[in-house]
Amino acid sequence: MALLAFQHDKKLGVADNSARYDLPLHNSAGSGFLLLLVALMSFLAMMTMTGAFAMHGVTSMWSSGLENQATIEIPARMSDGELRDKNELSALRDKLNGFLADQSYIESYEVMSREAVADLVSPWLGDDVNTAELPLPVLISVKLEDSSADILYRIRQNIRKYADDIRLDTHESWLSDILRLAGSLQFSAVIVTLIIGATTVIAIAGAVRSRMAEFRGDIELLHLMGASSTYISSQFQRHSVILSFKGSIIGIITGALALGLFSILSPSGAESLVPALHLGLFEWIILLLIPVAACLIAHITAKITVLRTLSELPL
Amino acid sequence: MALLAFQHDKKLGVADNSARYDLPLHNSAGSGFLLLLVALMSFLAMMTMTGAFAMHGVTSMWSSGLENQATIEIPARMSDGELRDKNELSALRDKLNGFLADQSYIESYEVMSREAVADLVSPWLGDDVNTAELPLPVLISVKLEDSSADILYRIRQNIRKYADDIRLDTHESWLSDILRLAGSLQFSAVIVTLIIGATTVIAIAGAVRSRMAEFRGDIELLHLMGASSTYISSQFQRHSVILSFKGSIIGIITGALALGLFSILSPSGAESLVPALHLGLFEWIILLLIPVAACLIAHITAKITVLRTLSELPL
Amino acid sequence: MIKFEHVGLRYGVGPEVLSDVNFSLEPGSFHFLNGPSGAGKTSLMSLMYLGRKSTRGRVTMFGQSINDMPQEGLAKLRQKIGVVFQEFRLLPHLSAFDNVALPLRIIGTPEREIMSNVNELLEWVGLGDYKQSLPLTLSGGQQQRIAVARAVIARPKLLLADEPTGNLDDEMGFRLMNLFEQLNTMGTTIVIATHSQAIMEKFGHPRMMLGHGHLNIEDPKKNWLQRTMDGVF
Amino acid sequence: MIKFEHVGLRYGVGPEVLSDVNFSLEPGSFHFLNGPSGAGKTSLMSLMYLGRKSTRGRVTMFGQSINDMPQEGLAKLRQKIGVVFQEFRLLPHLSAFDNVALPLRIIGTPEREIMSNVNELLEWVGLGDYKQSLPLTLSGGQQQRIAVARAVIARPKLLLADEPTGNLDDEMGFRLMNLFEQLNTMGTTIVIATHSQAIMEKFGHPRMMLGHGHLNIEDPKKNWLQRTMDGVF
Ligand SMILES: Nc1ncnc2c1ncn2[C@@H]1O[C@H](COP(=O)(O)OP(=O)(O)OP(=O)(O)O)[C@@H](O)[C@H]1O
Ligand SMILES: Nc1ncnc2c1ncn2[C@@H]1O[C@H](COP(=O)(O)OP(=O)(O)OP(=O)(O)O)[C@@H](O)[C@H]1O
Ligand SMILES: [Mg+2]
Ligand SMILES: [Mg+2]
Repeated sequence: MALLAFQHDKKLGVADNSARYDLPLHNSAGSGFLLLLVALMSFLAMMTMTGAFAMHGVTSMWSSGLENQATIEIPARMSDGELRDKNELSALRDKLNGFLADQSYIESYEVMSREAVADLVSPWLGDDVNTAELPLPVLISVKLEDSSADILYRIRQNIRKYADDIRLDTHESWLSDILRLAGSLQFSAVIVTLIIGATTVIAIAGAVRSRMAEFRGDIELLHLMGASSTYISSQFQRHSVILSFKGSIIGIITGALALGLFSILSPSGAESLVPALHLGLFEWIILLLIPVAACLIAHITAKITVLRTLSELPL
Repeated sequence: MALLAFQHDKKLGVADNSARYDLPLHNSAGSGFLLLLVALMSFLAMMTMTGAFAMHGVTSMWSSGLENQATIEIPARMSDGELRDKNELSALRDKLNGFLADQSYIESYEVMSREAVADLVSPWLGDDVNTAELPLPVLISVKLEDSSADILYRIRQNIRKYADDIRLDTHESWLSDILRLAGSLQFSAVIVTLIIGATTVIAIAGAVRSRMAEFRGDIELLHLMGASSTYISSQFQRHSVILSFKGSIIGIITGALALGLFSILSPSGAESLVPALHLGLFEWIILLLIPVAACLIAHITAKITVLRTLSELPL
Repeated sequence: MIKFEHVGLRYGVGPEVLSDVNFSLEPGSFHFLNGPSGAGKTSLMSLMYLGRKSTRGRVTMFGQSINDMPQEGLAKLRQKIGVVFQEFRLLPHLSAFDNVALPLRIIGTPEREIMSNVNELLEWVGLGDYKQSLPLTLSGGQQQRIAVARAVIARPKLLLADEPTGNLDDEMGFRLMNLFEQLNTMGTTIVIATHSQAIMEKFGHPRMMLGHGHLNIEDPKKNWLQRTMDGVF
Repeated sequence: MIKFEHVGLRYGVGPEVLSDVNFSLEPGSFHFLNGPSGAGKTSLMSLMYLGRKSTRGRVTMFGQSINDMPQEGLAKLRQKIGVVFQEFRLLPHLSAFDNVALPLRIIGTPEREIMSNVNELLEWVGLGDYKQSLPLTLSGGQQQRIAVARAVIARPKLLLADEPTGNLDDEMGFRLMNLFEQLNTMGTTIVIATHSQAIMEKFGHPRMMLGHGHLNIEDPKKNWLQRTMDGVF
């Protein structure tokens, strides 16, 4: 009876679901591919989401920053070609100042400094012109509560009282087109984000499922040995989740590096209409949810696959 | 000897590589997933490539269509507020006409009709104004050979000779920003296209490889039975290529439908800065090369995988 | 222990592989299952290890009817059954040790106990040097011994072995048969499918003969008279 | 036909499974290969069917040295060898018919000829009704018979069978052995690894005994005197 000395009365019961990893799935061949796929998908998801965020940033900057924006110009040269007197120029500026302060439909306005105006003008004159001696117009940038044709007409009427060559410059004609363009780009970005999101879900789920198919025999065997479905699926879930987590972390780290590189390379300065690629805390949190989503997808797919495999067994 | 009556002297030789499909791989479980993956990747590749094409269309339209564009305006009202005499207006127009005709740096110019000008103005006045009785400015749209500050300055000097309130309107200030924006969008589109292209290659190759892994045993066995490596790999190549072809065809058909839907939905009219999503023959040919590329990738991957599997065998 | 009443089995739309099988096995009994290749031995086994549902008739195991038992109940029953599959069915990713340890892990045995029991049994079947080997690097007979070890490690109430000595020489075959005999004396009910006349003759347990979908039990220990009497009453 | 000189084989960094194996087989000979489980029978077979390279020594097959032959040469030789693997190695995606037809397709036999030959052989091994079945839906013995049919269909010059009757009853086992005998009388050299004393005794061919990495050939047909004389000269 020496042989059977190892025996003792075991309590037959359900699996205790300990954290031990019965199946060293991580050694299996397809793992690398699954990892790569999840990484790629996370990367793409991150890229498109960032794109959508940036596009949102651009349009909101434009619509809030430019749509109700106008500029009042007191030309330095009068319509007869004579230079305006410096005193007259500041008198006009003060009058306008007073007028603008009174108008309820004007949110804010600011008289631009001589230097700012010189900066704006200099590109047209070449770098070697001494702007200090130039006759410069006075520019007042105005932010309106709303920019209906009505209000613009009213402002035009009023400023013409002070001098009839004072001009009000708005950006409507081209801005509406730009906003339309931005709108359709943003629309595309949302669509593409959705598509990539769907692709990511399908690809992760598909990869997990096709990996699981490899273990169909193992699942059947564990079932025949009396393992509960929780015992079986927990093995595979842990495996898939770890792989997907690794993959998506790799993906978003690569993504972050790519974004960094991109924002260094892309030609966007301070005065540009294109905002620098600056993501807020909220956006970063959303992006960091990508690995969480990947893990969740992997977890659910593994569970469903195992349960379906089990339900397909003859008993 | 009845049993061995079926025997006859066979010429032992190399496989004749007939078109028969020894291995009905298409029945195997992972096929659906591979198909789906290839379809998705083809779809994505098509989308980004279309995006890149469209972006290219926008910028080239802008740069060629607008960059060298200017407008000369003879205001209807003089700087003292008086209405300009109709005869004076047409006299001025004729003089400008004559001047513009002489200038070598002007590619073309066109005096806009009263109706065209009225159309442009009407949005500012509301629909109920009778434009027929309005004093309208004369607008001449000019296309320049090149729009350097030099030339613009020369034009300004000259037109001022006829009447000093005649204005030359260019689009530089905002156009440079727009072009910069478009440039960086185009840059992103190229980058994203490259990334998606790389993803597609990796994903198709990965999917084919992981499917091949399933047939490792079959490959070994065929090898042990004396099949040449060409015989073996041709089996798997055909399989992978057919699957990838199907997948990418599904992908680009879906893509074409999506593009159709998109161009119906997207708000781009005739006067918009955003061109309608119209792909030329060349672009379509490029897009139709996607399935060809997918097949090629699948073919090469299958071949490499089989050959590598064979080279890993002990003999 | 096991009771089959009018049991039939068919795969898909094929012909009936088993038709009207009737028998009952007492706890602690030991039977051989015999019949020509393709007769349905493995199929009958799969009904007994709860791997399939019969397409007709009633199967009773451990006193409980299988036909309408919920999954948890079935899992509990399966834990009391040890199976040696004809094609071994070892987990290719697991070492010999982990393969044998699996049934113990499923019922939640402490790791320390698993260590000593599995090691002892592997030594006994002559695989002490192969504990960490993967199944694919083992010879046919070594794999078969691991399959046998896995089936007996948790000391099942019922042991079903499908051709457990097909890849083994006679000496190792008899050694494993002795292991089964020992388990049997400790109360395990045993059914062994085998083609080996040598083994069936040497151990002389009653034989379940399968043929044309029907089952007859013959007991060589009963003499001619007894068998005739059985037929009469 | 086959000549092994000082052949050794080890897997990876493990111990030598075969060490200093020497023998030569004449064309048209028939040998049994015997030895305890794990002795290296399957490993020796794999050297003979050109599935592995020996780690030392020289292997000569069909009069050609294997050690430094290019791949195309090996493929040609492999086409002349029929193998029954211990674990069958049927292609799971192919029907019984297509599995058996595979060697003919590889050497480019016309489809019409394949039809008649494969059908005849399948009938003969008792699987006429299972031509379109996938291996997974067949019983152990049925799979084994397909493996045997596949090995002999192209009428190989050398037939290597690893435990070809392990899952079969004695009657079917003898039937297959008769098939091998017939092939042998038509010139095929045959080596069969088996554990079955019954078969070895019944057919009485010389035995290659494998143990501790060495090989000895015993011929029961030679009497004691002849064997002694062999030892002397
Ligand atoms: N999964 C399956 N699907 C369809 N038919 C099957 C399946 N499994 C077995 N069969 C068929 O059922 C019959 C009995 O098979 P079974 O494996 O039970 O025979 P067996 O008695 O174990 O034979 P052997 O001694 O050769 O192992 C065979 O004809 C086989 O083709
Ligand atoms: N692929 C492999 N990698 C490592 N070791 C191996 C491999 N294949 C076989 N072995 C080892 O080589 C030894 C001989 O194995 P082999 O399969 O040749 O034995 P056998 O004589 O065929 O036994 P059986 O009668 O059980 O089939 C065994 O100890 C086995 O563990
Ligand atoms: Mg069977
Ligand atoms: Mg062996």
